[in-house]
Amino acid sequence: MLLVRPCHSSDLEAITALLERSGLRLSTLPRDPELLAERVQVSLESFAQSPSRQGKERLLFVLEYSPGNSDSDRDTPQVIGLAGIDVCAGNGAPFYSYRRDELIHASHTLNVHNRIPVLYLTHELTGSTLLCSFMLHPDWATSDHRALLMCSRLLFIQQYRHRFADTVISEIQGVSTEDAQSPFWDSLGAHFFAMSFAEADSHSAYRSKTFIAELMPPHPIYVPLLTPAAQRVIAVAHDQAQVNIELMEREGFSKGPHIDIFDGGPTYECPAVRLSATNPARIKQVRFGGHNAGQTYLVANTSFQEFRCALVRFSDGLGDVIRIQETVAGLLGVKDGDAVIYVPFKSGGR
Amino acid sequence: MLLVRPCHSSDLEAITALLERSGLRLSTLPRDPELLAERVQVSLESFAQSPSRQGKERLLFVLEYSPGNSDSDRDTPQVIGLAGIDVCAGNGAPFYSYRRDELIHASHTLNVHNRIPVLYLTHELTGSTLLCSFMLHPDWATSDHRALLMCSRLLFIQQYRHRFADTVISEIQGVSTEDAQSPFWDSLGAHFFAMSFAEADSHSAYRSKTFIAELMPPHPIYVPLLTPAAQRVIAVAHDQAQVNIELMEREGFSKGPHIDIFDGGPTYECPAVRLSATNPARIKQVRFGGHNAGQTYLVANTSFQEFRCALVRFSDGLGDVIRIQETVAGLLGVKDGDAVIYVPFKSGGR
Amino acid sequence: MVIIRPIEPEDIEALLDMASKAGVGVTTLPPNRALLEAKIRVSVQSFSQQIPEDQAQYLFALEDVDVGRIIGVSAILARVGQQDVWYNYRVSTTVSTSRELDIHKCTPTLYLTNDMTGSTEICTLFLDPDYRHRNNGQLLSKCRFMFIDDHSNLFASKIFAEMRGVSDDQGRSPFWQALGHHFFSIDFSEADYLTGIGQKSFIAELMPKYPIYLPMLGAEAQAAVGKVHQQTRPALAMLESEGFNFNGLIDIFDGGPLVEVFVNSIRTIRDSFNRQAFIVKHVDTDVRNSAFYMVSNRSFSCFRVGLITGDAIKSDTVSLSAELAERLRVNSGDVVRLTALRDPRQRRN
Amino acid sequence: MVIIRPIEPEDIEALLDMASKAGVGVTTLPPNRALLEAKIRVSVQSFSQQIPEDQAQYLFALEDVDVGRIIGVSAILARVGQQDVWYNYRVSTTVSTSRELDIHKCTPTLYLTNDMTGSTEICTLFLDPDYRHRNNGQLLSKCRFMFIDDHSNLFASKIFAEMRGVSDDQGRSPFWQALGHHFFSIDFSEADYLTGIGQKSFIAELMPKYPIYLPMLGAEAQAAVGKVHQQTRPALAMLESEGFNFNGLIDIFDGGPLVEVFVNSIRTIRDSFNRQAFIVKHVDTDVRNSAFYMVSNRSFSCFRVGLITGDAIKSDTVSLSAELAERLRVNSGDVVRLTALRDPRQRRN
Repeated sequence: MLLVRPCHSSDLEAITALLERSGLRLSTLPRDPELLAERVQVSLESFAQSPSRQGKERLLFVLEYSPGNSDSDRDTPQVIGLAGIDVCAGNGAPFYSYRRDELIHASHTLNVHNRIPVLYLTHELTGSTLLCSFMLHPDWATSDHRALLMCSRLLFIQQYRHRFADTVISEIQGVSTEDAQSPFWDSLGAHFFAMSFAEADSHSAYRSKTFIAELMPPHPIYVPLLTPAAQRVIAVAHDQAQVNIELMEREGFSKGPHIDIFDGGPTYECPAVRLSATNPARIKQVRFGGHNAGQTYLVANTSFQEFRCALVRFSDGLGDVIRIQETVAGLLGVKDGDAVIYVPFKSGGR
Repeated sequence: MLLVRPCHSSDLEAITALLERSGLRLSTLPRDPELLAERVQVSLESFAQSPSRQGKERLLFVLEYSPGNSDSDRDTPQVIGLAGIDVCAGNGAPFYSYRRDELIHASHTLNVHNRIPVLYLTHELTGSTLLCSFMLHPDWATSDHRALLMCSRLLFIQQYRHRFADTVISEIQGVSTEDAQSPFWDSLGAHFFAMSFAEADSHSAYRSKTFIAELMPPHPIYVPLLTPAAQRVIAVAHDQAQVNIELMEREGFSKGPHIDIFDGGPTYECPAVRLSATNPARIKQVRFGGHNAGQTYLVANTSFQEFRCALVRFSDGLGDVIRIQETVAGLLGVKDGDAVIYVPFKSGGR
Repeated sequence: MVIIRPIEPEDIEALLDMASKAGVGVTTLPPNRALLEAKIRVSVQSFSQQIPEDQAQYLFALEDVDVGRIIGVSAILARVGQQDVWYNYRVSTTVSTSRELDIHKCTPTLYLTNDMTGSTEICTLFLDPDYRHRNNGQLLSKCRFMFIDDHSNLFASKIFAEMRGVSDDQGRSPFWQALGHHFFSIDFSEADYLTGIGQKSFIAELMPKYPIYLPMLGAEAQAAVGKVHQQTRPALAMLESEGFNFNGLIDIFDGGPLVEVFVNSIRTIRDSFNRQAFIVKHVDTDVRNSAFYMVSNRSFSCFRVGLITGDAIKSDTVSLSAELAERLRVNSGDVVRLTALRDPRQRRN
Repeated sequence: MVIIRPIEPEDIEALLDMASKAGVGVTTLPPNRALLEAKIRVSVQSFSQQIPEDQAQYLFALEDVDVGRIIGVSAILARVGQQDVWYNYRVSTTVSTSRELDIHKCTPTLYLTNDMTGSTEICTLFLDPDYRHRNNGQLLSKCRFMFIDDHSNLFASKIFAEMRGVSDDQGRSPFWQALGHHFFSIDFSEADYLTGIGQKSFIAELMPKYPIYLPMLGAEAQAAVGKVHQQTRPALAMLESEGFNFNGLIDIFDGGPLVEVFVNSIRTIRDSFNRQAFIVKHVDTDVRNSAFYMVSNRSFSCFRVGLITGDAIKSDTVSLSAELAERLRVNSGDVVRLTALRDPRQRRN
């Protein structure tokens, strides 16, 4: 049985193991155990709606596999995935991106008409809701698991729409070479940060972002002055990220004008209202019973702090009630008569 | 009877008369007779799809009132309105706007967190399809006439979708004082153009836009450095433009991030695909007949060059045919058996 | 007799005394014992080369040797902007022309720069009000150029000084009101104070980075750009006579001018010459008919400068009284450097 | 004997001759009769004050009076950027620091400026290769400073010269390749030519307006910034000895340096003095033991400069041979201006 739920302190070890297995760039997730523990603590406070976290909520969800009855060999649940939501991108500090724009340089006399792409440093996305820290254990990276982890986050946002920003964004890893070098960084950031891409990336995960304000060049960048290699990767996603992009596009996301200031990777955006338009959720009362058969739905309870979301099969009718087996309901923390929220589940990715 | 059709050379006098009655700022329409004649010529060539106009098509429509049979006193049709479409904003040259953005200036030490609005000079809207030159004779400025003139343009774009850009924009007149001064201009453009707002505005109508490239300050503008009066009118529409805005919003337009570089007026935008989503057109075959009764539709023929559009009442059924009286069909230039395109008509504005 | 020498730790009481006389407005000499002690410490380390050359700050004291007490100070910062960031606005010109419209318009434009980074600043000139005779201020200021040229490897080729900008009786700066005010959410005196004590990171965080078109700041702020406070005019005139020029750089807070000069164009340096010291019991001098000359011992750690009159200067030698020679730590036959205290050239017609 | 005088319409053939010897690279003296005639016409009008002062362009000819033919020219543009727009890049410094990460980084940054607008340019120095003796080039160049100071109301307080930047044998400029190339869609020589003939509006239309971070242009272009072409080094050295300094402004196309000076710091002007002319039949002179001096008649429309040796200079007068006096249009008793052709100061140790 698979379950998405808020991250607990006890998950720390499992997350550390996950991070070690992951090759993906996760600038929002430090590998340092102490900082990671702090990060989990922030998530706990955020789910508990601690007033001190107001406007800086950073939620972390885990995807947990529990063997269930049918598999008595392995009886402890195992964390196989992680996903985060920063309620306000920047978490109270400026959130940096480059915005792609074009200027036209035209001369009648010389019969020249050049469209010159330009990158503007902007804080425009500050305060948007940011999807982040997405990670699946390589051994469990199936399309079902991916879709479950991704869509449960979106269902959560749909359910608590008023707690999130009007725009939901996700930064996609940009192109890097085999030896983990970023052509975009080498042509731009490297000149100003006096460090490698990997270093900058890890600083950005470990430390406050003040160093970006201090070191990032404020003036617009003319794209033709970047190296050809850097120009080629602007707003281009890393191959490994394609499968997530397809999933997000299905849910209503599209590539926006912003790119990552470090590696030039694209940002995908979605107006929060479009989430429910694309995949509208229904809310009904649960009655114990049913046969765990029918269509597969992504079902969540209606608790913010004790959020649980799982894949459940049932037959949805015209009435106000759906029937779910008691064991499954227990997993979701739902009692007979409680409400649940659900959307039809489509597997996704490769 | 009211008819929207392409502007002819013979309309020149009527348009001149119209312009004299109009108090609105129409930077795309010069009052100089020679330049106006040239402008009409450009429209004729644009409707004729002259290759020399490729990418610089500027279409002008007139709204014509013909007394018809019931009113024999006044037998010549009268031009009571005008509306234009620039297929590619800028018409081959850069199209200037300011884009509103924000930068965050924050200091932990001083406990300061300022969101500083900034205006970036941009050519981003260059090549969009621009609605322009909208004008109604004050004596005929009813909500029906307004909606007819506005929506027939949009129906035309919907019909020839592939000939227009993906985004349709409209610049709305900004706030000016009673003596035709613009607070935004006085605080910004006036410093660089060494002329009054009215002069700059008329240059922009009469001449090539080269002078803007030459005189407009290229660097971003910090909004807090503008006068309070100028800050207050950023992206605020002139009172007189409210009624048009309401009409456009109904058709799918919304206020975008761009403003006019001279008076700070807002730009309204609409993805072209949304036009058909908001008000989808149907195409059916015409049969002469019917009783000029039923719902009111905006009906147009299917000719690009000889476009005609009028309000017609008929009863639309499930079949592929609609019945229209022969006199009305004649006005639209439609023969029995020809196709027409139509959308339900809603009166609009005040 | 007055003598220029490096400041010493024992000078702290006299310095504190002077600082309390300085009053507000002279932010570089706050009457704060800990701060002044720190300044003296850095200077002592600089003269004994115990800190990196580019962080050196030299403090020169003017001593009235008759009463054995310092009556003025002046300073050189070897290289600014090495530990922190040194900001100025550059007043640049943006020209826009349109032949079609027959327009040719110059718009002064402010660019935030760090262009003085690595240059040498002269600063902190203060003279006890009781000693404001004609020569003391000149000597305090110009002795620094004697030092700079004899140890030019320690300094930049560009020397500059920042001049206090325009403000009213309440300390309100029209330039600050029109610009900084909108971005800093603090007032001018606080910003000035924070900068004075070296806390400057808030500038990077809050200062607008894009160029500012000056006309947008209004007439009053524009009028203050590159202008000095009334009390600063004499200091400006003196530096101008030495070859310093306003070259477009201003203070980011109050818009006051920065004046700069290449070291080889400084009048004191250009016109200086060397002579062998010839020590005599007593030098007869007619002060009314002879101009004053600075005489330096060319030393680094024991740097001394005194004043003599021109009639003591011969073609190869200069006569120094035994008392002055002792104060200068000069022996007979040593080479000393001389420069007229004031530019002897008359303005040509 | 050589004499500096304003150019005259009759000089056109000699000028064309010289221009054809100049070859490529000297874009200010193209072998084009119409263009050169126009240049002479503007100069004649300038010397007779028939055009507005701020549009004046003065062309000085060096005449070998023995053969009655001009052998070199040099020019002054009274005020640049009055009709068109005068562009430079300013090499500015952007400093970014992060205490947290212990980073202190200086990034040279290019700002497009029109800061020289209204300043006075010296340009178009050309000397016939057959006359490249030691003094002729010096005289052609420095006579202009004599003119500027005696008619200083016609000129700006800042004087500058643009120096040819680095390019290879094929005329390829690394700076252009890294910057202009991306924006102009034409090649360097064409851009240079268009600018030379005064067609500069394409710069406003195509030039990038935002600051350029220099490291993004690559090492070769960076190395060329503020550097002169090898052939231009002697000219640069001469201007530097007069007090000109590179102060951060470069050519927008090839990155060559602009050197500037405030008029009161120019060596020729600073060290000049006046004497009454005393006309003698013949001046005996020992060229080997005496330095050369420029002598100017201080006239505007009949401006003349000649060379004499220093032994002719007395405390109040200067002896001029009758021939020279005639060439200078000077009568006995007239006041003339003198300056050493070269700076007599030795570099101090």
